[in-house]
Amino acid sequence: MSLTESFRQRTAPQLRVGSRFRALPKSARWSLGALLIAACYLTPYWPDVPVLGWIVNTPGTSFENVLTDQIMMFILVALGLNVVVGFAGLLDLGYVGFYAVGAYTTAVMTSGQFSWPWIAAMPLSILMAMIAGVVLGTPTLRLRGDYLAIVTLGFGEIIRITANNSDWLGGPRGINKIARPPSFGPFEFSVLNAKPYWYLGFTVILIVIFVLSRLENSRVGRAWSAVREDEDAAELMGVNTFKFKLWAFAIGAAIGGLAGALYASKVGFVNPDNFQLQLSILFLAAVVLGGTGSMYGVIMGGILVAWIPERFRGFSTRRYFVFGVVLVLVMVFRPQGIIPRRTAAAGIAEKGDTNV
Amino acid sequence: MKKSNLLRAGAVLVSLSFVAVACGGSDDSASDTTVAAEAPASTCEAPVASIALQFPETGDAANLGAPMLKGSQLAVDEFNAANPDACVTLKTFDTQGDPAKAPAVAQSVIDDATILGLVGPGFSGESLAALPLYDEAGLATITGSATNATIQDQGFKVFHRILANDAAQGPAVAKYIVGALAPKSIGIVDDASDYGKGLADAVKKEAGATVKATDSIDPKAADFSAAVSKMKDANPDVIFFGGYYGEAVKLSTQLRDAGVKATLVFGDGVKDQAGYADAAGPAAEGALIACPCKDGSPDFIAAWEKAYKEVPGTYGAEYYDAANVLLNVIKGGAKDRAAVQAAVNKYDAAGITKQIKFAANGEATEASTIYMYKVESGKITYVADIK
Amino acid sequence: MSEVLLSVDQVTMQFGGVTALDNVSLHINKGEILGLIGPNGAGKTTCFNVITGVYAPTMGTVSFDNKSLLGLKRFQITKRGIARTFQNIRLFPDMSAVENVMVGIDAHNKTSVVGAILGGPRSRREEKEGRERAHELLKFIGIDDYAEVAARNLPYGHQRRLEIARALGTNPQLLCLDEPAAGFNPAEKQELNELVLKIRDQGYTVLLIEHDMNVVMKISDRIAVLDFGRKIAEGLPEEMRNNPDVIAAYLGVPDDAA
Amino acid sequence: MSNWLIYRTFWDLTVSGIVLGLIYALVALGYTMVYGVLRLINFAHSEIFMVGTFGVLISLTKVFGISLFEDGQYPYRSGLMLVAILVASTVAAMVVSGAGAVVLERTAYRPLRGAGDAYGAVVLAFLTGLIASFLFTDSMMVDLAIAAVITGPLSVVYVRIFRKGRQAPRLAFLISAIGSSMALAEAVATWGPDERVIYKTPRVLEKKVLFNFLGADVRIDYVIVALGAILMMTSLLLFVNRTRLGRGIRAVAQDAETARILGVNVNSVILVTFLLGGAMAGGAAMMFTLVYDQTRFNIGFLLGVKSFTAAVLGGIGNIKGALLGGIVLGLAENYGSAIFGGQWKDVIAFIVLLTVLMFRPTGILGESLGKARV
Repeated sequence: MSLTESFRQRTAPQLRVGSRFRALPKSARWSLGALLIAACYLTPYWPDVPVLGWIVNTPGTSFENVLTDQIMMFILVALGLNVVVGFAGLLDLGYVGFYAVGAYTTAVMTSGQFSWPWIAAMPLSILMAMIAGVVLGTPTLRLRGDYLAIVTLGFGEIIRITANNSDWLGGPRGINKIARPPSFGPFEFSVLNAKPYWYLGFTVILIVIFVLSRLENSRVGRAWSAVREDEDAAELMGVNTFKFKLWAFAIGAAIGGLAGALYASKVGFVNPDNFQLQLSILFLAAVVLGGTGSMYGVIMGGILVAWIPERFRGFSTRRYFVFGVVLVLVMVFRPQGIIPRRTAAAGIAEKGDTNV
Repeated sequence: MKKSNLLRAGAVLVSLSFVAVACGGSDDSASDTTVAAEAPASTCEAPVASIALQFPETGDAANLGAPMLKGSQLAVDEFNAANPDACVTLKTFDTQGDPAKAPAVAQSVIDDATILGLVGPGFSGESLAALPLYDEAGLATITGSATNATIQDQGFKVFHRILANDAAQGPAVAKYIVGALAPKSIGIVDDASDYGKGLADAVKKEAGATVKATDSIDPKAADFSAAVSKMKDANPDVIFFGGYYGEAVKLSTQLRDAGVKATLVFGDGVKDQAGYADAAGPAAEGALIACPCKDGSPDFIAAWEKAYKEVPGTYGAEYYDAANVLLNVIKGGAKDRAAVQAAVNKYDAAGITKQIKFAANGEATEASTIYMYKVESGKITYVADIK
Repeated sequence: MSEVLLSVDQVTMQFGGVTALDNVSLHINKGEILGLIGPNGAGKTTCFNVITGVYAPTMGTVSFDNKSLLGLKRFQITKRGIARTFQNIRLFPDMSAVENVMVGIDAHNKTSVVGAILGGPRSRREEKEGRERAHELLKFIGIDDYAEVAARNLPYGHQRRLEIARALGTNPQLLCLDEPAAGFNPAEKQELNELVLKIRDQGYTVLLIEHDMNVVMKISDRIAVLDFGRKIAEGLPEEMRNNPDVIAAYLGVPDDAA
Repeated sequence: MSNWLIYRTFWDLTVSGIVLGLIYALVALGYTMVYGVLRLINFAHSEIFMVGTFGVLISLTKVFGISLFEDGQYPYRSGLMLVAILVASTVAAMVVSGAGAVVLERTAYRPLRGAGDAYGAVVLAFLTGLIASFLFTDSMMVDLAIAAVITGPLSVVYVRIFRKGRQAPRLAFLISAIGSSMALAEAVATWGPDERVIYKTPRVLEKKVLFNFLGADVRIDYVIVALGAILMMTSLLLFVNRTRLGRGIRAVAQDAETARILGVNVNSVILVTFLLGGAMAGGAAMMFTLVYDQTRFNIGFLLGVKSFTAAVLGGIGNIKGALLGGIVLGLAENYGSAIFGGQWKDVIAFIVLLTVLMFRPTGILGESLGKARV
């Protein structure tokens, strides 16, 4: 027992918040958690809080909309991509493809051509993205590491170019008049009030977190970790690696599709330019910046990647330069990400990391 | 000890080299960063209102955004110089031309109560994403560049456009090609963008059977050799390219290098002296450029050249006109958004490009005219009206 | 005559032009420890890899419990009841010790994505029983104190033991140990011998690759000797000790085991 | 119509496809060599190429004083002068790109290998100071002054942190690469000469058709590209195969740990690898400007993705594979565009890649810089 303790003590300081929280009595944990969730639901009002407001507010662009159009999407996408990259260790550089499939499905189904209700288009969008994940994954998942990366990158581009050259998907003109979520009681989804989108989006985020943590702490999550750490050994220990990799792809894709569908119904307009390759790279940056494999980490990463360029609009044309430098600095000084995965952190505290 | 010496030496060296690089670069970049500072009249001490400009200031399309800012800024500076007691500020909002960022930007324009009207949005995609918000907020918008031919049919009350859309331009260009040039065959290339492909398709439809070869290019690529080979093989008398000037430069150069002699015809996205005619040099000679835009008055050109040390860029005159509509309306007594919107709808006065008056769907009534320009001795010069 | 659990029949394995195994036949009886020895490069690990499905043999068959293993995927072979450890430790370094073992235990569990998300009774039962069994196994091999430590941070000897626990987690009928005592000092080797015997006594069948003749001689019930990809001898330990072919093979190549 | 087109223009497409492919191949070398020694997709390599094109630009305009269009006159008065201009500009591009790659390695990658040193610390400290000062002022001169002041003490702190350095996970390298790529491109866009506009580079030679090959015009610039590319690749192969440093590169590529034990200075081998890859990208930058007469801050991105694709296609880590992959990709793009239309060019490129990987999961010639295949 004492040995375990001493290992605990040697773990990096950032863990202490988490372990202190876990050390609290159950009632305290519940009420703290509830408070935190309530505070998050109220995020659109944060700019009105004195000091906090000065920190979070985005000059020159509306915080509320940055929250719903960018931050919300990046959180969801980071959570989804983390399943693929963080849990299962598969490098996916074409994640924007799934995001596009979700967005386009909602767009096509609810505007003009089909006029489905929003509520029916959502599950279909998720399903279509999932199918896209399986279709891409089946032939490619036997490729390893960087070969997979470049093939997925190609897939993302193929989706975008296909949308651009297909009249049925609006071609380069895109699709507009995409349905909004139906208004519900006091929550009216209108163009001038973004708050309900956040309430909806944050609820979706909570559900996704719940589902993913269930998966992470189950046989499925262990299988993913095993594949990530040593694919051959995992297979020899009875893990059906192909099946679990495909599941990771499908679940990651489904969440990407969900994010895309929400995005389409928020902005009301999609065109192929929304799904450029660069976006895939930003998605990946969000995951790694936050802490690959750590759910709270990638949420933080998603928030930062979406928010930093908007917060520092004052930097004008220099802001992407700043963003690039910040990425390098974070990686140099915190290579495991801002909030690293737990066991990975324990690894740092002990001795050299050989995870290369 | 040795290590820290090394460190110091390195620090000094690196700092010096950075300073050197920055100094070397600073005179080149001056015109970009000091747009507002160079025009002395822009200090507005008692603003009565402000107008917004939504456009791509940064990102890949920033080069197209620069004249939008310069044109609007020029209008505002001149206005403020003439009306020191009731000056108006120009607030700029960068979307990078990205529809994903447009709603957040639009919301923040709307949230700023001093803003009574908006010039822009710069591109069609961001227009479609932002206009629902402006429409809901009742904030009048006047674009001088978003020429997509579907926007006017969406029922946006606040939408105004000061130049002809792609649906007007395509047929006019085709008519000019078939009529004035009477070619035996035509080749058509587009850049697969909303704008370029729309224009190319319209030309293709009008030109009919004379079209002998078509192709699309990827605007981000450097090499267009497949399209060039295709055109060389078809050997048409005229090649029309739908796209922007950056690609037009590459395409013209590569076509001429490959020995293609066809007359080159472009749409308005290519009408940029520095961006196309200067950059393509000999390869641009003789190229025809259609545009719903006009150069603007000699006064305007002189003022622009004085302020920015360059000839006016594409849409610069349209943005100058668009900003002036809002400025005149505000000067005319419109004190809130509703009044501005009403006044813009009723507006009827001469601008530097045309008589400005808007139809019910927001299109300028005088905007059906397309003007044809030609690159002669390296200068883009007016040739004819196409009615 | 005891019952045959695994039989390798006339297996030949070629890589390009190199023959790593040349017409090798072996069998393992239920409940015994079979030592597989031979000098470096004799084909011991290749033999392991053929048995566990890493390589498909160029010729010959492998059957387990009277059923052929050929054509099965690696994880299916594990589910049939063959588990192994690795010559160079291949744990899941970022996972804790107990999680490593649970990956093995999961081989026979059924919970998949839907079950895990819904958290139904089966998945909860499997999770609970799995964790208990994992701690049991860690206790059995003597490192339960380290259950929550990341595998990469375990001392070397514990990592070797953890590999055995992980393999036992798959509930194998046949446990294949690939040089489990490599890098151990004599005292540790002694402990390991006892552990292997204890495992056999629990009813597992063990296939043991070992470099060090002394270890194998002490604990094996039977021994097979490979040299240059051929089986040169098979029999009881004391027979092997005096077999001239075996002595020649070992003298020909100096024993460099640590 | 288009079906016949491919026959009629076949050789035309082939010639231009090979030229494009050679440029891809030269850029691919940087990816492939760095991948060989570090197992890292050096995403910022595309920006190293981009910086090289600006090296050419500066050499042509500032050093040789050539302006864009000189009334139809070409700037050289003799063949010798032309050769001098070409060689000097190539060297300039190679120096700029090579130096860029070395700074990149020291700043963005080496600290992640747990071997950060004073050079990297100084650059990082300077950048930290610079972006921190952006918060307070808009004047570039003031920013630079603040940054210069901060650099000294901060780099001492950074070096201290580096001493505790450990090997970072692979993805950290990738993101650091992406970050540097963004920072480099945006730095050029913001402070460089092009103001985000496509920047024409002066034409140094008239693109005369030298001869006609089965209906395809072979131009002088094409021939220069082909000769230059072959020359550079041959010298690289000789270097890697015949010199001590080259052996070091192969040793590290095969097994860095063993190489270290055997006394190879792994860090300097990596530095040399970056230098060589950068120099090749510089050469590619010269060829590129020669054929296409242009550059822009974001010109590297797409070309980089294509070149990396070429590297994977041929077998990443394999120098000959880069050449083969580049040419296959260049040809596939050209033929594909002719058959299906230019808008499908990238789709075709990726489908070719996917098909190849399905049958040969490690590329046409297979992986490895270390093995004798180099």
